Amino acid sequence: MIALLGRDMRLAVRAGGGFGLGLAFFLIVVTLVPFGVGPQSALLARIAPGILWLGALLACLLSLDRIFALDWEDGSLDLLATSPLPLEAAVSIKALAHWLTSAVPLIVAAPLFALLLSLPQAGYVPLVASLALGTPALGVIGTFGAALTVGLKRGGLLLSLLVLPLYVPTLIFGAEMARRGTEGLDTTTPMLMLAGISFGVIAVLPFASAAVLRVNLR
Amino acid sequence: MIALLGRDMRLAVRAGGGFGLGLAFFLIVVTLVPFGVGPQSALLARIAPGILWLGALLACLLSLDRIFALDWEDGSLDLLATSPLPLEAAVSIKALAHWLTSAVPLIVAAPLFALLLSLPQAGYVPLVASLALGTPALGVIGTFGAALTVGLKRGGLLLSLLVLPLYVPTLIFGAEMARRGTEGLDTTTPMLMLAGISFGVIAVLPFASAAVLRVNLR
Amino acid sequence: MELTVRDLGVARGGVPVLEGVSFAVSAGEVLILRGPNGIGKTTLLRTVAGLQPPIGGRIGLEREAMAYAAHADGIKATLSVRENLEFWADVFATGDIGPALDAFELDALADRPAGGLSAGQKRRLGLARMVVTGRPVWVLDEPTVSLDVQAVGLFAAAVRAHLAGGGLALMATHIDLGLEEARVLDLGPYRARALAPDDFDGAFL
Amino acid sequence: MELTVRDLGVARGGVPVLEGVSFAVSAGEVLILRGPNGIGKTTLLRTVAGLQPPIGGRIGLEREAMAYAAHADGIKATLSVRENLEFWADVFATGDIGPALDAFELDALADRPAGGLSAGQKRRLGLARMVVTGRPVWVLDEPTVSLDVQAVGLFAAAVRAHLAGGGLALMATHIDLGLEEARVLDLGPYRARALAPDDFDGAFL
Amino acid sequence: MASIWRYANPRKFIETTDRVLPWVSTAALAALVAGLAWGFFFTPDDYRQGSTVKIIYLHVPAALMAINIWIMMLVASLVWIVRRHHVSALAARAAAPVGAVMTVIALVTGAIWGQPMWGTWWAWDPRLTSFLILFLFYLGYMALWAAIENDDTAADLTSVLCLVGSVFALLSRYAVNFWNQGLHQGASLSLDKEEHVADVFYYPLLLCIAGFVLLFIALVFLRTQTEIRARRMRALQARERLG
Amino acid sequence: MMMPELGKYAGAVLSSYAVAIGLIVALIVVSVLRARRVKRDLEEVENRGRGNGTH
Ligand code: HEM
Ligand SMILES: Nc1ncnc2c1ncn2[C@@H]1O[C@H](COP(=O)(O)OP(=O)(O)OP(=O)(O)O)[C@@H](O)[C@H]1O
Ligand SMILES: Nc1ncnc2c1ncn2[C@@H]1O[C@H](COP(=O)(O)OP(=O)(O)OP(=O)(O)O)[C@@H](O)[C@H]1O
Ligand SMILES: [Mg+2]
Ligand SMILES: [Mg+2]
Repeated sequence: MIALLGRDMRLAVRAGGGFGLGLAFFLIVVTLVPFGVGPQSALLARIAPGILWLGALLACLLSLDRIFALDWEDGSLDLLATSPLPLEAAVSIKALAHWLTSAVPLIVAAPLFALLLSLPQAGYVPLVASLALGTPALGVIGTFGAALTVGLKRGGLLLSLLVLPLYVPTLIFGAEMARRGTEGLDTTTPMLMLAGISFGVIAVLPFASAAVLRVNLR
Repeated sequence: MIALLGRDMRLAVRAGGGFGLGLAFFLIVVTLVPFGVGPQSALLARIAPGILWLGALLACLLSLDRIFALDWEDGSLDLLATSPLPLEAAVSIKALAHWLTSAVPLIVAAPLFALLLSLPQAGYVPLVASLALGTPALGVIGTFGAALTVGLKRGGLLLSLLVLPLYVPTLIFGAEMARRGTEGLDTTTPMLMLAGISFGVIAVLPFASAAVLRVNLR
Repeated sequence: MELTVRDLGVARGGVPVLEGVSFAVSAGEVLILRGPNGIGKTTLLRTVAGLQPPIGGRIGLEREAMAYAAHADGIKATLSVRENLEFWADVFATGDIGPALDAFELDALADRPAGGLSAGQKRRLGLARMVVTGRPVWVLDEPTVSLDVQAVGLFAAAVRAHLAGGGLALMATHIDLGLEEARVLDLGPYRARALAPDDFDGAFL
Repeated sequence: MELTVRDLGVARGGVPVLEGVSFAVSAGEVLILRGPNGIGKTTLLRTVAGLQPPIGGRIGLEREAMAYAAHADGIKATLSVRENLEFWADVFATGDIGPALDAFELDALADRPAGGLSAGQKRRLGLARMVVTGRPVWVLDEPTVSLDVQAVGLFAAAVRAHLAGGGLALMATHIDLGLEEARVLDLGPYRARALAPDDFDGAFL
Repeated sequence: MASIWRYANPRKFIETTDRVLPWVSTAALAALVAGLAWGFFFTPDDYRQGSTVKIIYLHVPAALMAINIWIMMLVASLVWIVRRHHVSALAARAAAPVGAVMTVIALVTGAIWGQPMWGTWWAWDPRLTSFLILFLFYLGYMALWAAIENDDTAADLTSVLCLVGSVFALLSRYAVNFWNQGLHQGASLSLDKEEHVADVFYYPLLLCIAGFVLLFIALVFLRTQTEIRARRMRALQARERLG
Repeated sequence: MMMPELGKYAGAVLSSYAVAIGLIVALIVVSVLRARRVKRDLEEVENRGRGNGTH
């Protein structure tokens, strides 16, 4: 298990800078928004929590197909499936590695990006908290999507299509929690929902992912 | 040349629905924005041109790595490079195929999405016109980025990082043209700039892309 | 330890390709599957290794006993040869990769990134993985593709060592591996018959 | 038509692997390159085919005369066998794919998606592409990997037909191809020497 | 008399820079310390900006360097493309992180300055925005270098990227000006050229700029040497493995 | 030298000096350390090449 985690992290770091790149993508999405929407900081501040959540979601999404596709292409997945490691564990570990390499850097850097979008001071803590609570769900759901599409040649777009609707509840509660926090309102309900989604998903989805993966392998 | 165009289009359509998926991704991004930002239509209308442009840009971006990566992995690119087709032509045709399969459906469907974001009526024509003028540039620039990163295992995120700053001028003028059109202002300057960028880029970048591709193949 | 396969039927892409295959391989034996391209050797081996369900018959050994090597080697280009092997040694909890490196003369290449290996060197790494699994049944699909004569010799020696240690091996190949003691099974007679055209339900199997 | 290679040096990943290779192949001839894994056969063939620049020496034929077949076949899984071949026929402006299908007995498979072929069937498709290019010089890297005995015979026949039509072929292989008339060149003696440690500028080659 | 391309020989380059490096670095440190100390301790406050005017001694030189280093990389890339001198490609590689750090310094000091002056850390003012884009270019350039294993391939690809990127950076600069025109007057809040040219601020500023330039030269010499050695080491190790 | 009176902007001025100087020093330190390490490693590799006569 630790071997797999170590290998995946190492691969992510070596394959042209795993950590930095998700971050860079997030930075770029956040930078592009004002170009599209206009530079007025009042407007930006209003949409900031939503855009930050969207940016994190997209940065996460873009790296999803790495989770299994490479292992599929070079045959490692067949070999892993015939190894002593239960596929459920392998799937969970791959989700964890993905979260560590793509989401954690985002969470750490989120305040900086919030600055660029002129998010009010009060919003920083709820934003980071909501990301920390919500991104594990994004990772696990994304792993499920990646397992579903692994056999397909360049399933990237299909993967996005399948996963994005599954992301909707997480996004709604996450952005809501960040927005309420920013406006000084009570964040308990969205926070509880977010935590509920994350834990539920972590407990259940790996089994579905492993089952789906087995089907795709045969 | 026509053979390559035909093949690439056919591959895009067969590989799990090239046309539909770019569109679907666009749809989903546009749908997620209200979840992130909140449902007030005045706010949405204000950010609509920018978000639509951003959505088109991201949908285009997501499919960029298809342009060369598949041909690289299965060895076709080596074979193409030793074929009678000049690499410059091959690159241009691949950019064209990418544009036809990923941007054209977006342009056609853009008014529908504009409706979802409550864009005022006046904005429809400028929006579609700006997309039609600007997306060719996005395609050609993206092809350059794809050629740069083709050798790298799963260069997807690096590709985004390299390409997005190159997209800035196109995005600015495109979104500006759409916004000005919506507000009933004069759109001549951004339109000319957009057309200028597109034509300049189409005339020059394929040579750079072909050169870069040759370096990557050796 | 014996691998017995009874009346096995296998399908690929929903189409039956082989039917009624039976054989037994006991400890210390090698069985080589032969047959023209497309007869279904790869499909059969994947089924035996537990990667896909059979459409009939049974395989008398649980999949935990088997180590499978496919057409593709599952090598990570950015990891070094050593890191690649160590990963599998960890997964199979066998620890030491020294013997595997020795068996395929990979010591000199151990610290090279695996992406920079030639086709035959990659293949050697793929085969070294089998040694590292420590499992008794080797299921090998065209193991000597791209190997030079000397490396084929290394492979034969590794197989013999595996057999001597009480293991057994099942492999598909078109070329001569220098394993004279191996039994050979020709798959030709087991090709699945085309379906009777009015067997409507059968077409859903 | 003659392929003359004079004093060629080739490098992979910035490291010279072969130096001073010279040979000539004239129309109607086959030259087989041999050498242990990793000596640089693939690298040499890629250089001859014009995919990478040589680090020394010269190749006496422009790359437009050459058709190259690599370890990978460049097959599109979602296109049918026929569509795959027709694409290359269009690119090389040669038109008819009938002879290529015949030469490798692909007619029965012509309308199958190429992704559903077995390893050997894929390889046959990859080789059929060479017939379709219509180019006089075939540069082949381990052409018979995964082929069964009968398919190797088809390949030998296709090469002979190519030679009879005034073509020539250069190929690397480890196994016997049944081409008795072929000349063989062992690459062993041309292995690049390690650099003199004082040659500072040389390390920038 | 040999031409300047002589110095494009790696060995010659190392020998020459080894000789000048001590002098350049000493001069750089001296100028920097003197300039910053002069600016920090011995200049008066501005009547409108108060003591924040002291930030200028970091902000302006860093901003200048950020742009000029990119230009230097562009020139070096062109030299590599045209004449294929390895040292110039490696010099471009060596300069990029310095440029990126300069861009960060300009951005951070600007942001800190903006808080008291404009009441905000960040505004989408054209100048600030184009700096952010420049930073992205630096990031992409360095990431591309890092991602490619073969040094010559990397040199070729990054050079083309630098070329294409420069054109687009110019274009973005124009685009950004256009985009923010009439919407947000952030730029008008910054000082007019005439105002800060007051001599009290001007001379220490010049000294600081000189210090930054010298520091850059010293760093690029040192880092280019490192890149040359690292490249040679990789080549030697690769051949060693060939045996 | 005595500390100049920075007034209400002391935080801004001091922090920008701290950040900028910190970044510059870090850059210098990283460059020098890497230069030393690479130089030493290269010498080792060169000596190894001469020593056991692989050439
Ligand atoms: C993140 C924020 C900022 C960035 C990225 C930034 C960037 C730049 C750039 C690129 C220059 C141009 C250097 C030149 O062309 O000569 C510059 C100069 C300058 N900046 Fe900033 N700036 C920022 C914030 C500020 C703030 C808040 C102030 C003060 C209120 C300021 C005051 C100046 C001054 C006085 C100059 C010299 C002006 C001149 O040469 O005309 N900057 N800055
Ligand atoms: N998706 C599919 N649908 C239908 N038939 C398929 C599909 N995939 C493979 N086949 C066919 O199944 C048969 C068995 O393939 P398999 O790969 O097992 O053959 P093989 O004996 O390993 O051949 P080789 O020696 O060439 O490797 C082949 O005839 C192949 O064409
Ligand atoms: N990026 C790289 N850096 C250093 N050496 C490399 C790199 N890529 C390949 N090599 C080495 O170059 C040599 C030549 O490889 P090549 O693929 O040409 O061998 P080959 O003769 O085709 O071998 P095979 O018979 O196994 O296919 C090998 O020793 C290989 O390890
Ligand atoms: Mg097979
Ligand atoms: Mg080879």
